[in-house]
Amino acid sequence: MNKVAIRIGDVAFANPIMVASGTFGYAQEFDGLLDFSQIGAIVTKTVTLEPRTGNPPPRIWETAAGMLNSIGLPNVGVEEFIAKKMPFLRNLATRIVVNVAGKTGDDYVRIVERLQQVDGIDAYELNFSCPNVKQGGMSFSADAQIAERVTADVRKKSQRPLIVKLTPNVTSIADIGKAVEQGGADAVSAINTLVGMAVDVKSRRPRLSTITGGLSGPAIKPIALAKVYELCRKLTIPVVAIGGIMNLQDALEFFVVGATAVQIGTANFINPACAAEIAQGLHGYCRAQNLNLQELIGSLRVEK
Amino acid sequence: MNKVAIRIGDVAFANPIMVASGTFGYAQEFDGLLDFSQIGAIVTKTVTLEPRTGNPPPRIWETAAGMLNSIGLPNVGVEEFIAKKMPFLRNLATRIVVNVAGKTGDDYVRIVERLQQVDGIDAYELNFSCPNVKQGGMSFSADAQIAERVTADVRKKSQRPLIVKLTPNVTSIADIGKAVEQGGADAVSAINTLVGMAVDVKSRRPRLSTITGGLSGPAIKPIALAKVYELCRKLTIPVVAIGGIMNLQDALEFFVVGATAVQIGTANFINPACAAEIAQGLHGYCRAQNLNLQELIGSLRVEK
Amino acid sequence: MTDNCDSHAKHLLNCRVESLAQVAFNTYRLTFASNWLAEQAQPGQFVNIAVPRCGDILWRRPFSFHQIDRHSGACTVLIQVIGRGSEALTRVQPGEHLSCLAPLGNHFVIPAEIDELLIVAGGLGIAPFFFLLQEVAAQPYKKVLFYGAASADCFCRVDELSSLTSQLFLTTDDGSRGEQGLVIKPLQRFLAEPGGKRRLVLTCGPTRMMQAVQNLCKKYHLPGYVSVENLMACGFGACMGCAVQMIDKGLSAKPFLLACKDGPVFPIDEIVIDE
Amino acid sequence: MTDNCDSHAKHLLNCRVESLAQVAFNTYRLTFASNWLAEQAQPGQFVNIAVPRCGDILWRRPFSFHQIDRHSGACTVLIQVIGRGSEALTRVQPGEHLSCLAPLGNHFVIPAEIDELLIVAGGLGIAPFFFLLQEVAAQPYKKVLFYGAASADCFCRVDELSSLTSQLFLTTDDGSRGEQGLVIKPLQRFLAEPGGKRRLVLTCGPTRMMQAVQNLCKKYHLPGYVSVENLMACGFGACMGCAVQMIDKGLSAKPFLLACKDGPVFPIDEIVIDE
Ligand SMILES: Cc1cc2nc3c(=O)[nH]c(=O)nc-3n(C[C@H](O)[C@H](O)[C@H](O)COP(=O)(O)OP(=O)(O)OC[C@H]3O[C@@H](n4cnc5c(N)ncnc54)[C@H](O)[C@@H]3O)c2cc1C
Ligand SMILES: Cc1cc2nc3c(=O)[nH]c(=O)nc-3n(C[C@H](O)[C@H](O)[C@H](O)COP(=O)(O)OP(=O)(O)OC[C@H]3O[C@@H](n4cnc5c(N)ncnc54)[C@H](O)[C@@H]3O)c2cc1C
Ligand SMILES: Cc1cc2nc3c(=O)[nH]c(=O)nc-3n(C[C@H](O)[C@H](O)[C@H](O)COP(=O)(O)O)c2cc1C
Ligand SMILES: Cc1cc2nc3c(=O)[nH]c(=O)nc-3n(C[C@H](O)[C@H](O)[C@H](O)COP(=O)(O)O)c2cc1C
Ligand code: FES
Ligand code: FES
Repeated sequence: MNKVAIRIGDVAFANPIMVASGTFGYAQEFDGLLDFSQIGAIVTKTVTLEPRTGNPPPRIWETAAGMLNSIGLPNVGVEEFIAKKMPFLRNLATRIVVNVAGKTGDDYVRIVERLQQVDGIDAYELNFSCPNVKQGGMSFSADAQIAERVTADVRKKSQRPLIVKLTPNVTSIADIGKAVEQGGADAVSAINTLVGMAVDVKSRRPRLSTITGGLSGPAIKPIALAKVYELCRKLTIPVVAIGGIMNLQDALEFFVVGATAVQIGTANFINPACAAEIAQGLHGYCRAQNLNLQELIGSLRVEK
Repeated sequence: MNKVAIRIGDVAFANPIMVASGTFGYAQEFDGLLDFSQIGAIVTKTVTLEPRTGNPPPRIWETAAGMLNSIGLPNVGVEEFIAKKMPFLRNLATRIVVNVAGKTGDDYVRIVERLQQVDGIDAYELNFSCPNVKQGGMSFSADAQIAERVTADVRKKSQRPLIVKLTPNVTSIADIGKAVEQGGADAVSAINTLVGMAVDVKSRRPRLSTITGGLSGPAIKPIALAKVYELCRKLTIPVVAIGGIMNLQDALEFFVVGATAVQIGTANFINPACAAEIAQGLHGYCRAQNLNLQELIGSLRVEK
Repeated sequence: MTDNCDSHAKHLLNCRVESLAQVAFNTYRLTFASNWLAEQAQPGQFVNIAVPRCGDILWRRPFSFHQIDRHSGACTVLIQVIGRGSEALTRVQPGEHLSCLAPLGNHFVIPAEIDELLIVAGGLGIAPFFFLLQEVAAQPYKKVLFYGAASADCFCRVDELSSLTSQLFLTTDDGSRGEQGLVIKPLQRFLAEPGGKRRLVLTCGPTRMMQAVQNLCKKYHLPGYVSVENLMACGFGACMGCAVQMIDKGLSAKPFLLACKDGPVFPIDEIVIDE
Repeated sequence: MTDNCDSHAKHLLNCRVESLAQVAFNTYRLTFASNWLAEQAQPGQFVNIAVPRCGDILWRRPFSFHQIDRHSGACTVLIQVIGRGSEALTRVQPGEHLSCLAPLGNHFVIPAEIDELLIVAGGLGIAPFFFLLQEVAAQPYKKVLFYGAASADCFCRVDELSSLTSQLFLTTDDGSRGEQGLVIKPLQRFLAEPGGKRRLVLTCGPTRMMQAVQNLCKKYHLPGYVSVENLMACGFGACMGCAVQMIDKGLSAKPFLLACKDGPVFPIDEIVIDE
């Protein structure tokens, strides 16, 4: 029996270990480095309506137990994504979640409408939260009303589960989470990166071309855990946890606070086989402890 | 000539290196470990109207390049602070900034009124942002209107400079900053800790008795830098930077983005002489580069 | 006995590593040089050592003084490898320097007028008692050591400890040396027999063990002291993170003490012993 | 020449450290064992090595293959200590294992029909050219190396390089060995003289130097290749962080290339060379 299977909307995932958008490309780069069938899902690099070239360099900087990025969502656009990337993706023995972003609410609707015609996609993740896109982006994730409306609009066009990805850069992530739940999201994923910055004192220049960028990696894990916990307490839909997960132990912490699934981000850069190893580890853990993942999820003991 | 002197309100500080509230006690524990006269100011552990015992253990947890705390503002209360702690503090050859917190706006007013009668205090820092105090605390820091009103109320009673300490756990720290500037603050300080969490998977318990706590240390430096930069761009009053500063290089980054002064927090636990060393280092840097601190402040080059 | 040591007494020292040697399973003896510290340190006190070259390990790591050579200035701690910090500290090379904040905490003060000193140590809880036993070697009272470990290869310096004590009880979880079972068992038997009138109990080790000792002290109305090993961010009273809960006797307005400053040695009937 | 290598070709390998030796000021030669890698690796490619035991150093560190013994399986990189990662890598012990992701990036492909191969290396920019020169040792064309360093003690393996080249120009900033000044100076003189018709220029080193070489290639209409050393989070095309800006020729819809995947070797007239 599969002790670690999960569901989001009406789609079943063989295990709850996914790879996070923007950290796994469209999977091709990882070919040969891990067995795709061992991971629960691949979340693609964000796809936009039109091709985007991304931000000028420098785009990345290493920080204490973390990294800053301002990649700027370079991608080939939805049409070329369908033509060039989907053929590879749809042949992989794992679930494919396509992450989409737009400058306007209408963009999200149009991309999803287009992707509805395409085979081999199992769910959508709406990126409401990328801090590196200058025009828009932030407004969707920081304004509950807009977030709810856009979710509802996309919901109408989508026959597949919708996961809405939330930014941590807000006073109350649960308010936004509740709004998208209201709008019809099947799940939320959190967190995207935190706004951060670094400076080269010698040249007096920011380390990133966009001045600020997004912070990810182990440094943000405690913050991610607090946000995910807050979401799990306040929402009824599943929460997909993201943020600083490097190993099985990290992933387990998120399950204990209530996450239904987790995504591995920055860790893929350091150990490309990380997600598969964590998935294998989770199987082993559940077997050794003789428990179902469902018993682990939300098992935090807070009475005292 | 002193190249590194600064001013906040009408008070001059010999140098811009301060120690952060809650990380330096009331200075006694550091006696013999550093020369107090080398640091610009000591910011005291938060003082409240009534004594507080603080949160039950466990109160701290180490994270990747950071730590979580939920100390809960234990302190002897304002009267005993004046009777027992001020005699030691006022004899030190450095500036004394008393950090105060209350459950209500009125509490802040009453504490500052009381402290106005006491010699040897150079400024106040209003802690609007401690995430570990259950009753209140957060509302002051996350609501611009309340923050402005409380600042204005305290302003009326204070003949000394007011620094308002801001939380990073908000959508727009600059909105709160502008509100307290409007309310009459002489400076803002930022950031307090970020809400974070850790879990003991084995026992399924949170690592802190209060479930969530405040994250500090090098892990948060990129976030602090982005917040401080945002404040420096949007406010006209001085910004005192806090967050993950471990050495001179870190401090310089904050000056480059526009901070007038910096506070050393978590680093005091690891190297009790850290603040004095950074202050000495800053003197040396300014001498070697033949520049005044004022030329360094806000020298970030963002054209490109 | 729980007197705070003078706050001026602690220093930040850069100490040369003299030697490092494995002494038991996963356990190492690290010796560094400081004449000043070797003069100052008292049994029960500890040193907070910065983990070298590990930027993500923020805090120093606290270790009890295990042996002090007051003449040569050699200060020794016993380090059990349990995580990344202790692992890194057992990779240092002689000649390297370690940043040491010490001496920290209060220390054991044994009244001269006792008949029997009963020491109950579990695992690495033995660390401070070697130093203590050396210091009280000339004292006339009886010294009884109850020393439990997981397995025979986990014991440290049993022969030397044997020569420093009047009686030594060893237990192991797996029975590979001494009596099989918890160290509490021989202690229980010992206390059940009539013995010295003025007994003092000292204990350090796993939480469960210390709780059991606490209960026995209560049962037999024995004075005792416990040395706790809370997590510590600073080790010198600055962070207030190492709070220890006091047993509520309806008296104190101060429900928490600090393990690093008010302790690590506490009267066994005063604090709540918890994970 | 800038062909991507087959994406299946890279592997995550756990390689035994064979030796570590200082070869110049602040510079070490690290050799690890991998028969597979020693067969696969091409000059210009690199290995991304995880820094052991440093939890706060997130990224692997990229190093060019410096020497490959295709028979024994010994793979050597040259490491200059510039920060904490490189420092930690020069503290590993023979016998330890390093996690290596390799081979990564494209590689130099030298057309057989050239007359002269001109290599311009600054500092550690020499690293990949040793391997390259070994590989092309049997080729008939002339090999000229322009090698600049800060000071005499910064040069690596000059005697061996000398035997692998037809002509060798050394420069140092302080004049302590070779000509005093920038390595561009002898290159300028060389190019000003009439020489081989079909010249190819390769360069790797400090940004300013590579920019100067770029300008000279333009001036003399020489084909050339530059090997860049951008910061890399992944090293295999996953993060898109190592973007290199293409020179806008009004043609390409793709203004950025990835240093780790499309490079590190680029036609010198195609990319903007920047810090
Ligand atoms: C006053 C004092 C004296 C001490 N004396 C000694 C001694 O003489 N010899 C010795 O080997 N150890 C001693 N310790 C414990 C020692 O400090 C810890 O084992 C060490 O800090 C662990 O560091 P690490 O990085 O290896 O483990 P980490 O990676 O930090 O932790 C690994 C695991 O061990 C747990 N842990 C860490 N520290 C402690 C602790 N203090 N108590 C209980 N669990 C902990 C953590 O929760 C975690 O699960 C003492 C502690 C204190 C407070
Ligand atoms: C494809 C490629 C091949 C390389 N080959 C070699 C080689 O053969 N031998 C060798 O010694 N080095 C080589 N490098 C550079 C090497 O990777 C860096 O020096 C190393 O990663 C620095 O790590 P660190 O932790 O010591 O420095 P850090 O502490 O990370 O950085 C210290 C300082 O150096 C700067 N820095 C770090 N990395 C680079 C870089 N790649 N380029 C410019 N500045 C940098 C940082 O901005 C910082 O100011 C190569 C880099 C690339 C991308
Ligand atoms: C280099 C990089 C690129 C990213 N690109 C995207 C992206 O295109 N779309 C998106 O929704 N999130 C993107 N993210 C955010 C991650 O998916 C993830 O939410 C975040 O990095 C936190 O997880 P981590 O700490 O495990 O990396 C990116 C992150 C990184 C580091
Ligand atoms: C243990 C601990 C206790 C703290 N107590 C207080 C406090 O009493 N009042 C306050 O305003 N800030 C308090 N802070 C926050 C610090 O002053 C500072 O804002 C924060 O730690 C970020 O700086 P750092 O990363 O340099 O530590 C505390 C921080 C720590 C780590
Ligand atoms: S460890 Fe900081 S007060 Fe005890
Ligand atoms: S380093 Fe990640 S794409 Fe090049």
